[in-house]
Amino acid sequence: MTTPENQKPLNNLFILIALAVVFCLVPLVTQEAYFLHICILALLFGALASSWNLINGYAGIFTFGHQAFFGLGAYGSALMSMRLGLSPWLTMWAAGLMSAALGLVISLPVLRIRSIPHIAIVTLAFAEIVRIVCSNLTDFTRGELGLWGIPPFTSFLLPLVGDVTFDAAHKVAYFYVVILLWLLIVGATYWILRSRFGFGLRAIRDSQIAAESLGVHLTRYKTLVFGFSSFLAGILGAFYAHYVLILTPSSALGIDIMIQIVAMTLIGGIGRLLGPTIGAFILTLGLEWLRGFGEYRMLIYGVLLVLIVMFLPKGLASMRLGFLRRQTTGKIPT
Amino acid sequence: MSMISNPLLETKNVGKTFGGVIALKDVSFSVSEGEILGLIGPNGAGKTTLFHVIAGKEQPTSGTIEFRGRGITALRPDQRCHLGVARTFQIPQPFSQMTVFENVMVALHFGAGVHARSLEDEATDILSRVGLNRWASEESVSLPLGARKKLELARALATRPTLLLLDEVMGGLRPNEITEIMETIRQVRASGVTIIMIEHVMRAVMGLADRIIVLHHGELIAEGSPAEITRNEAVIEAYLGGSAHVSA
Amino acid sequence: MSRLELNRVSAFYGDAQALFDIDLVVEPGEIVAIIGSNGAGKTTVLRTISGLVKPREGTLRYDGRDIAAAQPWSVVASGIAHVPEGRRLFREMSVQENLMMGAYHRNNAADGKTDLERVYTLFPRLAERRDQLAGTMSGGEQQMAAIGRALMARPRLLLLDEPSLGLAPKIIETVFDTIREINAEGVGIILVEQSAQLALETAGRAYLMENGRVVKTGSSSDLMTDDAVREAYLGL
Amino acid sequence: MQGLKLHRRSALLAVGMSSLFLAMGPVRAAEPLKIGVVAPLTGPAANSGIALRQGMELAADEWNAKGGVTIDGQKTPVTVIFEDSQSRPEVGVSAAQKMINRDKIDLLIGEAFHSSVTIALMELAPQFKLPILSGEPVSTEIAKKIEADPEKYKLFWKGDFNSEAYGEALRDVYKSIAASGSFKPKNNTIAFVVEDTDYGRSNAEITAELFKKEGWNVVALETVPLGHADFYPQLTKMRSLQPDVLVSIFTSVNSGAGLVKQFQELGVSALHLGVYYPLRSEFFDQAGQAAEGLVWVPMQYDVESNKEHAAFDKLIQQKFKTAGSSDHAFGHGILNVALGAIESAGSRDATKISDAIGKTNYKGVHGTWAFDQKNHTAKAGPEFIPVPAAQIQGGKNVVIWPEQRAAGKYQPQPNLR
Amino acid sequence: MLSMPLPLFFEQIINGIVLGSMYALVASGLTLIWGTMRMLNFAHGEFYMLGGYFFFLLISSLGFSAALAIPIAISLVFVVGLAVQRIAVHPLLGRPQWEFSTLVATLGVSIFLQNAALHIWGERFKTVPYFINGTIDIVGMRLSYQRLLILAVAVIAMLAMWYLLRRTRFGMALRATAMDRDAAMLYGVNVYRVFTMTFGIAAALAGLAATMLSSINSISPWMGAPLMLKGFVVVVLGGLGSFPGAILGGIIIGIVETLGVITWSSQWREVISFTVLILILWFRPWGIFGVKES
Repeated sequence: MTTPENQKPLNNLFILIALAVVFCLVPLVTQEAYFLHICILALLFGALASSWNLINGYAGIFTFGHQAFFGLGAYGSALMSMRLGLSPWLTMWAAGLMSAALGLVISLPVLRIRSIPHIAIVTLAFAEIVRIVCSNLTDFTRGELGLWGIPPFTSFLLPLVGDVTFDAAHKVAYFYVVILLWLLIVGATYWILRSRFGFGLRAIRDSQIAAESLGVHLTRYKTLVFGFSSFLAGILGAFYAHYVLILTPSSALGIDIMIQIVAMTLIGGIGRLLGPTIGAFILTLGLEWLRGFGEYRMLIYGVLLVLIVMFLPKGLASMRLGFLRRQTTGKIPT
Repeated sequence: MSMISNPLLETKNVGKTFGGVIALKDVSFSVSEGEILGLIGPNGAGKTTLFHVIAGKEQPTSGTIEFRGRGITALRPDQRCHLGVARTFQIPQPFSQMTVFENVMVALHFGAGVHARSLEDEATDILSRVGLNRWASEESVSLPLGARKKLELARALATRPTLLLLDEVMGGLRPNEITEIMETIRQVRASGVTIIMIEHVMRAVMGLADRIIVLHHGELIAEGSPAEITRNEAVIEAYLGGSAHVSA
Repeated sequence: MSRLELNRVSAFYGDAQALFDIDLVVEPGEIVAIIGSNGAGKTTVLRTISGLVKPREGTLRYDGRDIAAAQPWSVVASGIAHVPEGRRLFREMSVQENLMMGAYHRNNAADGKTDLERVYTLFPRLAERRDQLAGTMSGGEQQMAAIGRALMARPRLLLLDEPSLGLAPKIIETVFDTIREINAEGVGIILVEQSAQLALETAGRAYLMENGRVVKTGSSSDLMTDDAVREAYLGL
Repeated sequence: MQGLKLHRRSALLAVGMSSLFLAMGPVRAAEPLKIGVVAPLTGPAANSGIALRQGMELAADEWNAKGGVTIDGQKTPVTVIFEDSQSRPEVGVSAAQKMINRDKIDLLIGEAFHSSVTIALMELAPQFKLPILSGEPVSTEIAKKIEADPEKYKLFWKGDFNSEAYGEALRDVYKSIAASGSFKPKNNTIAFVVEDTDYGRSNAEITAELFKKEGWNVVALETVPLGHADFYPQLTKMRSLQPDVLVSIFTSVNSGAGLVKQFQELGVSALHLGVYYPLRSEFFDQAGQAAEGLVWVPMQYDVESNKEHAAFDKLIQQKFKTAGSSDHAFGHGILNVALGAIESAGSRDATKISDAIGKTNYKGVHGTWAFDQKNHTAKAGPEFIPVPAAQIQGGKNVVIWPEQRAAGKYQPQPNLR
Repeated sequence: MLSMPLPLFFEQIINGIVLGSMYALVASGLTLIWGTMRMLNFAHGEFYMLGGYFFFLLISSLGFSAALAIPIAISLVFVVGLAVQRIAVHPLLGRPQWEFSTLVATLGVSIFLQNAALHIWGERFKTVPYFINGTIDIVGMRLSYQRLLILAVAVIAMLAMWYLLRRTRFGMALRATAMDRDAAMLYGVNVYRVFTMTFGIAAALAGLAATMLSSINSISPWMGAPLMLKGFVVVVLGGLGSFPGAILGGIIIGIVETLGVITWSSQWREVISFTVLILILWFRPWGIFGVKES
């Protein structure tokens, strides 16, 4: 059996800080843009998968439309900074709030449904609606032509360090920002898990009727986690917009983002603090590494997904324990 | 009817049907503060349904429920919990991916209680009261049945209830464990908690309850002290003999 | 050779042990009762025999053959039919389809037709309702259909889990009369019952279970007067 | 004890992570001339991406057969590295950066197909002082971006013309048909059925604007997802709206073939102008008889009457066992533009290469590449990259516009009443 | 919409029904798999894709007639379905997080098959000729024979499925497994075999849809995904696990989409059908024919 989350708070916190420190040291070792870029993507999608893990792994609600909040944050922040001339540092949070509001709206029909596939398909349909609307409102978003001209983050002067510049040439600054965002999201998850809120969420995941009978207001907690998780996804979307500097509905709101999140979370370990991050690194670095296999890259990727599900059912985050776990006798799924 | 001085909970003509099947029919009873009320009846008599209705998991088809003189029929389960109604589940519903300790923490966080001490201390305390401390750091999915039942009790206690609904907490326990739990329940009552218990372990009900009500086919068929109930013909027939007729 | 022999059988649900060292024997043609309070492990014994739960330890022999590792569908083919707790009819199938499912493993339409007539003779009520969806019938009718479905499997050993559950006393009487009739035709029966008296009246021998263990065994008449049974049930 | 074990585990994790970093550390450059290509090699756009790749591979082979490119007076063999963008901008950037940082490429062709990925890749030119040449993207947005900051994008060149070229060609071919007197519009109404990609959308908008300027009304703009092929609902709607001209724009051949067949089945009475999809030879296999009469642009690959194209097609068939297409021709041409520029620069220096690209005058199978200095965009037109219109007559493509290249005259489409 | 002549309006409805009948074929496979195994099969689109390629190869490379190629192609896809279940799904039985892990496993299979097809058959679109050419005009409506044939085949396939499920021994076993897996096992149903066969049948239905549609939609490695997504929407709308639900859901979505095209514009087509889905689920969270969870 895996060690439950609260059993090793120090351990988790230690890993979290150790990882953050290791990340922060990376630019001292190499500033190679390629390497920083894929690390930025890994951390970005690791953080995004972590924000989804809050809903799926901790509250037990399997949504399949997280890309809607990511994309809305991306478009929201990009448009606000372009049209209103506001600093991305500001619009990023405003976009997060927009995503949160949308999250609250979509939580309403989802709250009425309990079965996994229904929630998955409803949220997916919703995300597709958002994508198509975004694609059709060409006057506003330029649709599939792509929204470009998005300002990068505003540069500033940091005492002791000097100028912190954000443009395509300066990935180091982006790298530190994404580390901060990642730390914010995983740290918030860590904190939530130990707080009353987290107890409520995990209780809902494990048994809704018991949670309810012990005083957990189901609707309030589900709505809250939806809103919060969407908020985080929105902020990350905003980062994506001000980093990649070009948005199209299919790249920022497409279903492949969701598939990526699911794969990362499952490979790293659902409902585990660092699972999504580990999964994101494995997949992002792994897919880059597979470039060496040329045209067989995606073939191998598909096989790997199946193998990981089969032999590491609890994800890589539990690898050491997973191998020792004895097989249970039951063979029939329930 | 005996000594209903200050009813804590009162059900009035409660009925419940599931798609045409009658689960409860005109059930009226009340519990006084500080009492232990036993609720017995053969399998399928509607005991658990009655608990669902009291705790808010199911809405009654007819009738009302009053708690401390206030109608609670329209409240959600969590609201009833905050008022002080706690329950256990016949089939334990542990938060399976959480430890035993965390399970209790959920109840402490969300229950009715006002806490003077740290929640952790209180959780430790409750776990030792029900004899679960050695399991505290186990993930609850790996608990044996007995420990799961105790966990149900521990969680319910952690919400600081005024009224505790115990649904077969002794089922599946060993005799010495039953004795332990009986002692715990006595202590709980001594601390001022009113208890309604569904129980098949008769030794426990007879030993603990001040008063017993008997449900059969969704109807209340008898009420009285344990001694009266064991002598009641209708009850014995309902219980021991399958072929006996029930007096209406 | 005994029809069924369980030797020191232990079983688990996940990591939780449900049965501890169960020894149980059924001779051809006899009715054996398993009694005990809720959660004592009675149902798990039946599920282990029919292959739904695989024993982790111990042996399970049927007519001398080891069936501990057998899958449920081959267990029923060897002659053990299980009427599970709560009937578990196929709710959206008609009564007749449910009965035919009982004969599924034999895959012989002609035999099926003969057996169907037999079941309808035994339960005339089912003949009237043959086209009704099983899920829409009353509890008693469902119980009859469940037993009828098991009979369609032509069992030599019938496992009955709480046949009286939720039934009105009149119906219970009918059901138990039928059980005796079936037994009279030479079918061995394991009867799991909450209602001790009913079980002991019907069975020749009985096992009393508590907490996943067999705590007492003997002839029904002995157990009827045994204090352990009264204690287990009434706590007296 | 337990604490210690867990800490060891975290330490292991940390060590593992750092060794992963080291394993991916920088790699030294090798000698041959390296060209990196970012293209969609998986997913639906791979349909074009792979053909572009094959064209480029053929070109590289031809150069290497001659000993390679002359740099600093020395023959240098060429290596072309292809990486998949999965049609996503950030993955395209990963792919490009891998080649820039690891493979130390001297020039990047990217993206070969998608405008959106190209817009992301453009940023790499000033950052890494690397000459970048985009492939087939026609989106005018790219040119606008260059014009907005020419200094920044001085190393970036857009390898294909702007979308306006299609719109203008459509308008002009329509005018020539109308002028010939063989077609008369009733209400001056035009309708569009296009795929929902940057390509479909931008071309439809530009064409619509041009026709509006001529006093026309746009009665419908129907967009369908990439690869969609059931047009009965749209065409039934067209039967009711009765537009004079119907323009269809797809990069996905199956969409075009489906539309053409169903257009014929439902008997919609409109002058049908197609964009892009008939370029691919599969189109004729798929549309068959239904393609008869279709007027389309750009007729850039004509195996039947253009000897040069026929010869090229043979090469492709020999090497890849597949029929050639204009994607093959374009891929072949764009790599020649790149390698030709490096050869004439005679150097790996980015600025020199970029200047040489600007001076390109390369006549390839696909057309003649020359760049507009103002927006670094390949020029369109009969003497540059042509946008000729053809009509399918008797199962063959006959160029009907512009007049200097025309091999035949417009014949009334069979469905017109 | 109202400005449209009435025959054209009905023509549009028929377009919707033809479209919907194909959605129904794909969706009914998904619903069968959900019904018996309680899992979403994300590789379903690839069954459809393989059906298209097998059909194409049989017709073009081996020169088979359509009448012969259709059953062979379907059988081949059936075998692929069996293999996918055995290799990628069966080992996961009894695992925790069953829904989730099967979803990712079938997703892996989907990525694998898509790219395998790209390697084997290349990136070029393939197509097969219509079975029958020509159209017929009835009271102002113009209908194509090919489409009428598609509709007829879909109806026959659905009737055949109905017969299989209701009148055959295997159908009984399948339905029994879907209703109560334990009880089915107790009465001699080898549920593992039922699971495998269900996958095969679902794949065959997708394969049939592919043979019908490949003359219209063309064949490519990527043809499966959009149809699969639509299939999921259809089954959730109709009620997961319900066979009539898949048919009705398919036709509803088909008609809503075609009417959406004439009312507004194609670009809002999916928005309309997805909104219909969300609205219907708001009032009936278990779908039109679905069974309310207890």
